[in-house]
Amino acid sequence: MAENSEYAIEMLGITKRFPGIIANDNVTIQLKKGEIHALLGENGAGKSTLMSVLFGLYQAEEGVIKKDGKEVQINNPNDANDLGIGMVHQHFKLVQCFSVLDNIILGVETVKNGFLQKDVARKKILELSEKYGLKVDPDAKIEDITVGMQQRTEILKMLYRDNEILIFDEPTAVLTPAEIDELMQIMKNLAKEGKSILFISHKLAEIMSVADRCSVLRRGKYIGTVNISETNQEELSKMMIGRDVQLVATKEDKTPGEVILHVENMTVPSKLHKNNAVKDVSFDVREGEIVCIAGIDGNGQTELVYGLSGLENITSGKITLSGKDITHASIRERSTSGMSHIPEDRHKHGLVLDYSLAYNLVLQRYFEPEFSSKFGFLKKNDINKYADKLIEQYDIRSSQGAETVTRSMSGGNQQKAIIAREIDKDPNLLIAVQPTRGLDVGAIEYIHRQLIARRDEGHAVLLVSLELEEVMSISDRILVMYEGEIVGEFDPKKTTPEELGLYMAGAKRKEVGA
Amino acid sequence: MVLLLQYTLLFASVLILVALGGCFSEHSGVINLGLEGIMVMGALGGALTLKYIDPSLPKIIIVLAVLLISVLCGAVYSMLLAFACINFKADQTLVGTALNLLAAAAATVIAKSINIIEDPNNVSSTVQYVEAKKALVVSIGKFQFNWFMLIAFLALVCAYMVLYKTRFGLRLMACGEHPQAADSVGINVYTMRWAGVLISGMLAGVGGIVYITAGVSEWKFENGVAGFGFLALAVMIFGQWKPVNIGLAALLFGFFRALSNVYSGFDFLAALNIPGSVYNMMPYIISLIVLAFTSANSRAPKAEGIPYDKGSR
Amino acid sequence: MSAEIKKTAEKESFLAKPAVQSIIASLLCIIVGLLIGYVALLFINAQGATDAIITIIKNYFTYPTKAAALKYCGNTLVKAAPLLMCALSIQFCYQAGLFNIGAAGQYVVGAGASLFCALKLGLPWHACLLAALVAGGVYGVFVGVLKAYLNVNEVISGIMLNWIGLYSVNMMLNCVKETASPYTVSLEKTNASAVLPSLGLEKLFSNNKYVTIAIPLAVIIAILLKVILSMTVFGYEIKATGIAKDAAKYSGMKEKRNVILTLFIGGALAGIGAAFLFLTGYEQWSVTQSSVPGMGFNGIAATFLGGLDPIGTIFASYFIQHITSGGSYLDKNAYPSQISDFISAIIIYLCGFVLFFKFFLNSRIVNKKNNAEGGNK
Amino acid sequence: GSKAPDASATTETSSADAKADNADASDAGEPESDIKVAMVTDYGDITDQSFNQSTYEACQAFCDENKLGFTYYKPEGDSTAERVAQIDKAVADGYNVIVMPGYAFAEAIVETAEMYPDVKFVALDVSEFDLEGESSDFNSETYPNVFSAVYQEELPGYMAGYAAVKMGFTKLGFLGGMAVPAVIRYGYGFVQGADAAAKETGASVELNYAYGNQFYGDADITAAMDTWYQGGTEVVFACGGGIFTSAGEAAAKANGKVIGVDVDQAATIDGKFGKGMTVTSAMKGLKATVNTLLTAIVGGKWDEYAGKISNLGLVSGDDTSLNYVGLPEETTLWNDTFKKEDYLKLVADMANGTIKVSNDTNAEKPSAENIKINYQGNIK
Ligand SMILES: Nc1ncnc2c1ncn2[C@@H]1O[C@H](COP(=O)(O)OP(=O)(O)OP(=O)(O)O)[C@@H](O)[C@H]1O
Ligand SMILES: Nc1ncnc2c1ncn2[C@@H]1O[C@H](COP(=O)(O)OP(=O)(O)OP(=O)(O)O)[C@@H](O)[C@H]1O
Ligand SMILES: [Mg+2]
Ligand SMILES: [Mg+2]
Repeated sequence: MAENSEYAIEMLGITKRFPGIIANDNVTIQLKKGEIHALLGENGAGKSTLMSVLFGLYQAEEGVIKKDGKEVQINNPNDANDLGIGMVHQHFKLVQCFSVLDNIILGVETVKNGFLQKDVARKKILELSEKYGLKVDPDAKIEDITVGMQQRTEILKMLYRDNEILIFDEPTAVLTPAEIDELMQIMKNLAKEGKSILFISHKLAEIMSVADRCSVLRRGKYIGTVNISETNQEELSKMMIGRDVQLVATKEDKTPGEVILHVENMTVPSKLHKNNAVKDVSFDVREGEIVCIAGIDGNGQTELVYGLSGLENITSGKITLSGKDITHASIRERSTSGMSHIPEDRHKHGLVLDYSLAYNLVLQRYFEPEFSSKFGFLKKNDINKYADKLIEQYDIRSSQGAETVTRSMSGGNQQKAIIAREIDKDPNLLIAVQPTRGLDVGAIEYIHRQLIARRDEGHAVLLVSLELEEVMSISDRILVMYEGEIVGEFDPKKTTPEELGLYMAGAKRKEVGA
Repeated sequence: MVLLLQYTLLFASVLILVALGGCFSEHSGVINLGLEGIMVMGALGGALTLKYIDPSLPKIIIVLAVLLISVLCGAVYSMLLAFACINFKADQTLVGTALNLLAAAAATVIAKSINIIEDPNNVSSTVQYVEAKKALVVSIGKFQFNWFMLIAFLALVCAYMVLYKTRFGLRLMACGEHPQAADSVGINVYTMRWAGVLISGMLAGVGGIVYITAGVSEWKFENGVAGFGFLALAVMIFGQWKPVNIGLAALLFGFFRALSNVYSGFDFLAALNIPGSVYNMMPYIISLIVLAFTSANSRAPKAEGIPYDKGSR
Repeated sequence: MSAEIKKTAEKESFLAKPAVQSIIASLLCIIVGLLIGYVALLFINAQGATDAIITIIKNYFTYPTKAAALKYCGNTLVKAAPLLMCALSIQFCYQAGLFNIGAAGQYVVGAGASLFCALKLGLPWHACLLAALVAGGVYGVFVGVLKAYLNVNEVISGIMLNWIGLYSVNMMLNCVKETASPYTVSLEKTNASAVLPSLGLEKLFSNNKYVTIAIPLAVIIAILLKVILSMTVFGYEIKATGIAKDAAKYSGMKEKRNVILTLFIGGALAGIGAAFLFLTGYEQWSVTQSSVPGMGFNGIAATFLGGLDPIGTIFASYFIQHITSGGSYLDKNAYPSQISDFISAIIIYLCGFVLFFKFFLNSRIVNKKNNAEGGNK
Repeated sequence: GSKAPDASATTETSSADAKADNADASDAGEPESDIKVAMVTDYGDITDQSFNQSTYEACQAFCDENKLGFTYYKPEGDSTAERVAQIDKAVADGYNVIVMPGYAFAEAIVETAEMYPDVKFVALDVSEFDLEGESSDFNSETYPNVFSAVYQEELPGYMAGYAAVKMGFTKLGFLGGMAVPAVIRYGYGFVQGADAAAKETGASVELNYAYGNQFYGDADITAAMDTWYQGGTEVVFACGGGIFTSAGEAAAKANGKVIGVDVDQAATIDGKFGKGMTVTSAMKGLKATVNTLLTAIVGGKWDEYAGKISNLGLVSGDDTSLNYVGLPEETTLWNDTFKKEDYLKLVADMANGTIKVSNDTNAEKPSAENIKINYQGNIK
């Protein structure tokens, strides 16, 4: 009696517990055939967990999953695969040293006499890539290609397996605006082909533009499902957070003061290629302004920040911080001279993941007399007290307070911890690199407010962001980077995203006097 | 000259086999520090086979029997590693070290017990196999060809093919690089790691018997395999976890090892009057220097040493 | 809440302490290891097995007189001290994310330096100790520099340097060996001032002349390391560098310097370990040894049995030495002397399961707690 | 295999010191059960195919025959402290005769002999200089309960070297185990013998000289031996435990010859590598000594040995069966240029002092006048 059910997938009453937390509490979502169904929720709301249950990575304690109206058991990714379910994970599951092709065929290889038949696979991949407009080089190594291309690889992985149900867990968090547009188009194409898509994103605009329906989770609980055509961003964010959220940051006008950061003809070599990643760049950041470096990922922003923070040596140029030449200063010196740095990669640089939250909160200050005695002993009590203060002040949520191992905290809260640490140092210059990446709107709102507060207190903020919306809403001045150079300087009030986009893509440039 | 070649190939064969063993294990994500111990166990199995087999059997049968039993012993012993490290997420360095200590002790205890059973007055841990051992070598002129040289070469070719050309190899390496990714495409990481460790056991087991039969016709198991397992590990890292490079590294290392033993046959070397100790140190010093220049971009399998936990991401 | 529930709750929280769990786990390893050893003994010779296992456990208590027992208790301690130092060396580096298999070689050069200073240069014990410290440390620095600046895997360079160290020390000590034997000349006779002082400690051990301040010093060093690792800025940095090199760099720690410094300290610990043995006169160096002394490798075992904790390692080192010494009193006609090595190897193997055991214990506790809470609701 | 070369000599042998008394063991006053013999090994095990093993086998055979309690102890490691520990343990376990093979026991004797005046210590290879240092004034009162036998290994070494060159070999090799005193003495004797013979025959003789640095063979040492044999070496004196395996292995490939050590190894070596490989063996009478001493102890004649250190070598120039060192008369491959008679004459000359052999153990790296020595140090 498997009369054609309206739903491709139904997850009914799913409950999934982790030690100390109910990640999904009786959640129900139903995915119609051929629809794009968005899943929305704060960080840690349980979206990834729910999808992992669907994909067979976790087993739910309670609840049933139905495919085409029939109850199914999904005990592992193989089962999911057999049912035609594919997933693009939040953190890509790609083998870095394999080629695109190897990654795509992994697990479903064609073999003849025990040997891989890569040519057959290559043909199929090129066909798929043609059909859906997913441009990839099958023989490039993952470690050498852009994040966008990696994502296309992930999508091809699903298509290669002829999956009918596609799960995208925060696919846009790591993409450039252009790539996002591209992805949106691809998703629409896929839906048109009859595939059913589950789509997780924190970006309401995206959801509004591609999704047909949206289900909302809050703290593990199912809140409801709405038709996108019948709702708006404000309503969605209210459903998700439980209160009104200010989606666009507001700030008072302010006249910039003294120069805090002065960069002159800075050049930074690249680790990836022979050319310099940053070429002869000069600019200033003043008291009471937020300067934003905009640009498409991979145009030297990362290296620019490495050069400023001392993670990378610069080959030429001069950096001055509050009048002090720090061109050759060590990382520690820069930090103690009043520079704070919210790093791009919070897991690699920002945190010692196996340390407690308290220890991480003093990562930049543990050596100060406040936290260690003359004889080199840590003042544990003071550290804990300080941590408790920051936790309270910045609302960092974790299961065991200051004692929590940071690895077990949610990404949003990890980010909050870093921000708390860096801001509480009271720096003259705060360098924030993509501080809101992957965070929910509530958290973004919070972080934006913090950045603006720094500015309002008369300090300098250098923000590096890939998101035009963010750039436009909080910066006082925008510098666009393209291929290692600053190709334009803008006042956000006097420009449009379209104009910025042209500069970011390298189609236009104007000379900038530093 | 012939001798230098012969012993270079002989030592290289041992190193190739064992290093390839390490290579399979590490590509699956398990660091196998217990190679030394596995060698001892493989050697014990092979030595006992040689001891008890009828030396008048056709040579090929003897060679195959020895090969089979060493493979088996190595594989069985490596299960201890697989079991602890894969299923119970034990620390791989620790278990590897324990296996080395255990093998040295166990092999001696076993060899002694067997000897005592045969002859209560024979309390030695020596296993003798003079007659049967002759089956392992063929003299080609002055050059003594050892069948295991061929086996090592074949192992090298196979390892290359398996790792780079087959489904198994692709999946194995995925488990050592990114087990979560492998898991998410339905590959059973535990099974693949077991396979990797078992293969490493097989190869190291053969390496063990090759080592102890390389020069003599009896072996005293108290002496273990004198650090060869660790050398093989060095060769593996030196060879950047790639079969072809491992082959070359093993040859280089084997060459210096052989040279330190046969240098007196070269008049110009003998004339230099360099102390023997210097020759003995040579292989280590040379590889250290080479490593210093080549390691900058060295990359171990990313996930090696980290127990795979389905839950973590 | 009834008193009973409270009591079980207390018990659980006691069991939930990591230190308690480590101890229970280590004890479990020991018990299971001894059991397996017993089974092996039964296999080899069923009659004497019980006696044999008791002999191993009794070690010096097998001597009939208290005086002799004390004396040989001293011997066990004398050997446990260097073992502890090697274990600490490996552990310290392990905390910093480095597997210092080179401890064996650092031990060797420590022995070489201390004996050379004592026998050839006639220096007093403190100078010899210092020489061992520096030699071991510098030898560790080789590994560190190769690692920090040239990305050479520390396991490999460690193994290579072990051998290089062995041959070099053999050559170096050739000048202070006895004319008619491969041993270095007697420390006591050649340079009594180089023998570590005992401060009267030997009186506690039936005048065992090998009992010196090395033993208490080793324990003190262990405690010191515990303090350094868990309570100081330096420990904080070292561990951060070990767990997250990039984060350490980001926070301004000098991660290269830390790697090198860690290996210096690790090497120094192993070097001192050697001095702790050779400067008692307990052992003479044999310049013809062709394999690296096992002390450094055994340290790996002791560290893990000690739950990667300096204090635990004190007990673990003692225990391993205890059963090793005990094994030498086995009836050699019935059992191969390697059986005690066999038992310690089994115990070390079982240490691998400690993590799982702790996990098991924890999940039991959590389950119980959940059940209890569920019941209360 | 004829493991006990001078077994014939053994049972009835009386050492130089014991010559006067040839009393039978059976009329001993004490009951047999009072005597319990313990052997303590040095750094090797009783399986070293050398010192420890020969001693062990001799003790065990004797004790079995005479129904004496016997066991052996193996120290935990290679140190005086650990050897003392086992001696203490043996005494504590009620053993009153301690047999200790190896010069390494000197210190241990110094530490324990006085402590246990009622225990009889039988040491092998421990010289007075080992005990007392260079300026020894050793006398029978120094250690009244210790007897030590030191062998003049240089003598059989000399005989072997002399024989080899006389037999016509011109390219020799000496492969020592480790450079320990006994091995060094063998080697130095070997060089002197070859040197003397070369002087007589006028042949130009070359001698490769190296230590394996271990008492067992392996691929490395076989490789070195292959180099020797294939480089023209005709005969190698494999001097140390099981190291002959490497020499034999290499010799077999090149039709080379081997000289055995300690006991008549002809059967062992030939059995493994083919008939006629073993030219001769440089032997010393370990078993004889053990038997003599234990017989004396059982027979209540300990006093004749107590407190003494005997230099065991040649006793008689005529009756070789009385000697503690020599070449095997049965299995040596005598030929026209070196007949058994020549050997007997050599022994006589050595016994009467016509031929003097130096036992300088400092000569780890020996030199000679008439032959060319290629010293190669340690192979490993
Ligand atoms: N393996 C795990 N063990 C324990 N707790 C977990 C585990 N995985 C997830 N959690 C917890 O479950 C909750 C939900 O996590 P989930 O990953 O589903 O959140 P999310 O909605 O995807 O968040 P984000 O927007 O940050 O991706 C979190 O509180 C998290 O701490
Ligand atoms: N082993 C674990 N134990 C407890 N919680 C875990 C564990 N692994 C993951 N989590 C939790 O699962 C949640 C989701 O993890 P995920 O890696 O998806 O991070 P995230 O919150 O989405 O971060 P990001 O924003 O960087 O993507 C996090 O809240 C994290 O705390
Ligand atoms: Mg998520
Ligand atoms: Mg996220």
